[in-house]
Amino acid sequence: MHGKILNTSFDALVIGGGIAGGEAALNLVNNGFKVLIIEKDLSIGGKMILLSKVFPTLDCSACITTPKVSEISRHPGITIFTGSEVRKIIRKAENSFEAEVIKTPRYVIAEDCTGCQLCEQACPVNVHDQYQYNLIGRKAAYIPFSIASPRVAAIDIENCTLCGACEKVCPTKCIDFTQETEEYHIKAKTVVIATGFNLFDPLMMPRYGYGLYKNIITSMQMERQLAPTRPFNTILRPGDGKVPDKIAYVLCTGSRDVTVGNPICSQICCMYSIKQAQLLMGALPMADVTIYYINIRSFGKGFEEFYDQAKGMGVNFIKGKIGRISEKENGNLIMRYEDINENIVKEAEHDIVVLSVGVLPNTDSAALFPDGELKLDPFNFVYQTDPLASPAKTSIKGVFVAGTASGPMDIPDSILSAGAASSEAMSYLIRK
Amino acid sequence: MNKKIGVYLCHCGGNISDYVDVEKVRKSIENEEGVFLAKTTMFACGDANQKEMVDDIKKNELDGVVVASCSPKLHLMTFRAVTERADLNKYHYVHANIREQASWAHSDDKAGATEKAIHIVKSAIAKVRLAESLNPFKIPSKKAVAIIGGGVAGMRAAIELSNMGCPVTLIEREHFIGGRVAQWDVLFTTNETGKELVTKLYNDLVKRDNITLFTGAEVISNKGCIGDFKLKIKIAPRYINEQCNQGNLQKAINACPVDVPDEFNFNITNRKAIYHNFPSEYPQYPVIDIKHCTRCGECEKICESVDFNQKEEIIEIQVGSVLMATGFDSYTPADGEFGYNRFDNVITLPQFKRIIELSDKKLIFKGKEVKNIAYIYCVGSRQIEGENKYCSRYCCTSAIYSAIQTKKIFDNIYNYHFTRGIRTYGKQEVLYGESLKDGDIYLQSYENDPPVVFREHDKTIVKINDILTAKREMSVEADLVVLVTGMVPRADNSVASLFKIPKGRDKFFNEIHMKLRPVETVIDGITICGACQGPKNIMESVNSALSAAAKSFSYVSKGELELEPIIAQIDKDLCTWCGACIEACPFDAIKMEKQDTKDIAVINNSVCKGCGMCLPVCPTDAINLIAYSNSEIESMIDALAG
Amino acid sequence: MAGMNIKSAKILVFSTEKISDPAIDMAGLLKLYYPPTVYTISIPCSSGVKSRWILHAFEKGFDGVFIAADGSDCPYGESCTEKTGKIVSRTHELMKQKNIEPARLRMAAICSVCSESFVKQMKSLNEYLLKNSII
Amino acid sequence: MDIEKGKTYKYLREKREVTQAAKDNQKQFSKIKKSILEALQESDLTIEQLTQKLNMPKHEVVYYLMSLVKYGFVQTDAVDDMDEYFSYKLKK
Repeated sequence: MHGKILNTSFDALVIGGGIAGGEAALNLVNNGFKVLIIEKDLSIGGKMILLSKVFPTLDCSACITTPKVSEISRHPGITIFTGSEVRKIIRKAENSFEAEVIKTPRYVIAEDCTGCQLCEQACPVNVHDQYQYNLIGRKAAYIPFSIASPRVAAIDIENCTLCGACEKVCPTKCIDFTQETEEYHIKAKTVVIATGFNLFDPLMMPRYGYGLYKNIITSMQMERQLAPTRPFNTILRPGDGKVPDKIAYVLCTGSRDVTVGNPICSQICCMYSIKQAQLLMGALPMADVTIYYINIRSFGKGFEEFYDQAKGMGVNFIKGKIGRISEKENGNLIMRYEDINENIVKEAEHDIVVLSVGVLPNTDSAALFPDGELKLDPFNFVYQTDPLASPAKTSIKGVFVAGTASGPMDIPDSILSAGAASSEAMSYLIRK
Repeated sequence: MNKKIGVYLCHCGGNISDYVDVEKVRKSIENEEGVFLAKTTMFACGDANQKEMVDDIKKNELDGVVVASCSPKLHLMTFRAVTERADLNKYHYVHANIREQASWAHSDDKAGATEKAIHIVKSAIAKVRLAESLNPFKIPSKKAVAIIGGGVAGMRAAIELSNMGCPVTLIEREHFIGGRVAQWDVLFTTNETGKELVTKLYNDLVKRDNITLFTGAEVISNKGCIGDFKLKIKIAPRYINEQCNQGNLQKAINACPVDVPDEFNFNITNRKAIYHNFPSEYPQYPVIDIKHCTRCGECEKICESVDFNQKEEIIEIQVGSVLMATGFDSYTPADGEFGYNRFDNVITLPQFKRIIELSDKKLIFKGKEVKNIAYIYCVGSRQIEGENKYCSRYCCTSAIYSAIQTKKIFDNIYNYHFTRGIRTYGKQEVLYGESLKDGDIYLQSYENDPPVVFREHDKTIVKINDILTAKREMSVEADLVVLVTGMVPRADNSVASLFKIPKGRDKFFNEIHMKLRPVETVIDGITICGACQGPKNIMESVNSALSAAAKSFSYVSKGELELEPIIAQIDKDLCTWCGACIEACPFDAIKMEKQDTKDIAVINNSVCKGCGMCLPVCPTDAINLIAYSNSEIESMIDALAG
Repeated sequence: MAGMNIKSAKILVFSTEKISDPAIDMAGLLKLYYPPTVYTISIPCSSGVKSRWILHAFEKGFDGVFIAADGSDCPYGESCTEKTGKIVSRTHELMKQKNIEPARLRMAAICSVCSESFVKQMKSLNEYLLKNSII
Repeated sequence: MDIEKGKTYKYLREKREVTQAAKDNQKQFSKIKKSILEALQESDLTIEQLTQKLNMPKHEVVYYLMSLVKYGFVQTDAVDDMDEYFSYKLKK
């Protein structure tokens, strides 16, 4: 392993290149501060860049994210490390943090790659495409997705057979298997944690049968099916390629549920499900969409109106708790649920069931600092020490939190939270 | 004139191409005069396409660029930046909006939408053919920000701007600072009281010499624009000297014979004409409510600090940016709405919160001990009949938290919640769980069948058809009915009209774009935050306040701003000097000047705002607006008509 | 134009960048449909529209012209409503001289959220133009 | 060490063992790809028909077939009368 000391020291180290980290970085750099973004993934833009359209305005997510992402990646005051992780950060003194960063090899010289995709065509390996949430495959030599930034190939070394086919076709000879993991030592004056969230894994709820029944998908899988860079080019059941007709949503999958260890509400699932329902009615005019809910939480600006709009379009809302889901021979799913309005147990048949999975903390952030320095709240999100007066403050002076690292929230709230974090970071830097 | 124009037509990931036949548009315009290349792209704003545009412009030496995509409000700046990166003056870029004004507006008529898109792109090409290089003006920007509203959001933004080294004028309409939060007792999540939070912020605020605070102050006029707003502020007198002796003042308050409803306690108690809301309130000396003062002179006799000679003051300030944090009003139920103003034990949630704070040991209302409390949710929000369709976001949590507090403080309390579905989003959910565990009863009404409050003998009954028990009709006899009222926009929002801040469908202030530019308004230099923009809890308000502070700071931090060089120009030969343009100009940007043999009108470039009001009044058509000249507009009309 | 199925009148809208454009954009966002033969030219302020532009539009074959005025929301001052009104009355005179039916030029204040009112105006002008067989 | 550009995979081969799972996965994909393309060579097929022909679970057919659509080998053809199932054909 190479240990590189990156001599330039930065004003701010932003951990996470999603929409919150990006927004914080832009605010900082536009006021003259030098920023380093560390992104675990191969491209920046986080989960937002993978979404279809966003509630309640229904503008396309990529159209909002991509210009921000390209502004971030182009700005001379921002340095970005993708495919990199912070191993640890030590607070040395006021205005002085030292971080160890591990950069895993991409096996591609990023500056030389033109994104021509010839390597992708040549690669004989096919593995599940994580950016399409496993609905289809991708190659071991691949560009993450068409609007990725940087739009540069990478080699998935775990699945690569080292056949050399990609290297042979690469016109710029930018594939380089001699790359090794690099370690950087970085200095920064302040840190912004924007490590985002994880999605609940419905395999934890066997009674729903996710994984077992192929026509049960997660909301993120449906999101991909609705996005412009979608896997099937239309909406299909992954179990047999049928165009679905009767679509069901199960809200609160993995949220408000102590049995899976997550008692809190995820704040976004009601709205993204209502949004998907509206998009589905647009894409499949004959489809019949039912949302099974406990409470509809359309609380933000324009949300209640958006919910009303969905009802007006004919989306069915059933106040009901799902007991279990079973599969018929034709791949259809039988939902057994307690209809709360009528207080009886009912059954309903659907073609496809979408589990509206909740928001879980990304626990990576706790490990960034030496033992216990960065405090977490009871739900394992980053603890806000002064949530009412200074929501971005954490238990470490000079370290601020932005976006869903501190709790579930939607995109506007993430952006405002990032604004707050960058604002506090700027004050911290200016005041000394 | 023979321009080499590049045209990029965006699919917008289906937003456009689902309704507009983008390829057909491309074919229809590729042979237009001057068009050198015409391409379609999935995302024009994407990084890859931007790179390609830069390469295209450089390689082919393009000197005109059109992107047909979404509204220029979103991406005009993005693509101007692209041309600049390719060393092409950004005014050689013209934006064509074929999403909001074609694909989306006419998704019911694909052929019509496509036809319209073709015309829109052609007119953009017509305009770019005539485009000329321009350089932006630089104007000085006063490094100072005015914050309107001294609630938690305004105070917090002031502190942050002060931290960044930016002078702040904080203007509060009331005589005391702290806004709504000062009225609340214990707050959810931190268990500090509203007073403590406000005190904490105030103590920090007054330490700083770059913050000027005015209370009892209102902005009465606004002239100027971004970089240089000139505000007139009217400051009402307190009629009490600042160096007052607290001891005698309290006696003076006691001596005041006036008795008026106390708004701070939402009129559940009365106060004197000389008053403060609570003893430690800021500023820490009382005020005389001159509207209700009878000038009896009792207070003056007791206290030398009372001074009826104080006069209203008007001062002027100059700032580069204005941050609006004017907050909300609590919804006031209509007479008879769930028994409000009909039955004396029906009150609002804010009144209830004041009662809890003012009660001691026993919860007493109008002389009677309260045991059964019925909470009716969504009063003034999510209205079935009324105008307020929105959810007020904070009230479920606030009501449940108050209910829990009530049980903690007083004995024998039974809480009945008449809800329309509880919305304790996020971590607030644990509170709902706690309340259920506490034994609170939750009932839920059907969407169009709200609960009913009525009197039977001397008892107040709340009745509901309850979803949760499958349509069972349930009744509760309540000692107190608490209407969980939502947030509404300020009734008196005269300050907003001074600044022309646009409002949304919900009548709250509207941001430019909820996700891209969440604290900016269409009026340059004016930012918004807190609940004046829509219902928010304290944390959310403060997050937006800090974001707005950063944004306002960015307008003033560099001391100068770049302005668009779009100004009026006068054709000397055509001008015969009549003075009509001077009269039309709202900014005094035009002067008469002697030149050679005749008098002509001359534009002062740094004062002209480019509105174009002088254009149509000129009898000899001697005035043109840069980038909107006769030839440009008329060639666009030709293209649209074709 | 015989044989062509004309469904809607060709209308030119002078809109303004800060006030009426957002409303027209929002009409699209909310899918409040209006005739696709409505075209906009966006300028800074509705008080800056020249009569010659309007006449030019009629000459070139537009059936109607609509000024989406800033009204009292104008960022350049309160005189806007009155000034835009004067433009319209002046232009009406010129139209009469040229034998163009003055009712083909209309104006209304369209605030930045007046999407519905914009669409109503477009539908009503379109109906008027079709009914009075201007086209 | 001197490593020839364009042949750096040889360098890594010496340093790194390719897992059996990765090798198996590649072989399996090649086999399935071949069989799907051969089946479509004869005629356009629906997923149902492909499933019977290849004796593979339906969801795997969807996964592999749609991957081949992405890679440009196969294209989506007409949908049936019920608007439910598409048929698929080779891309020319």
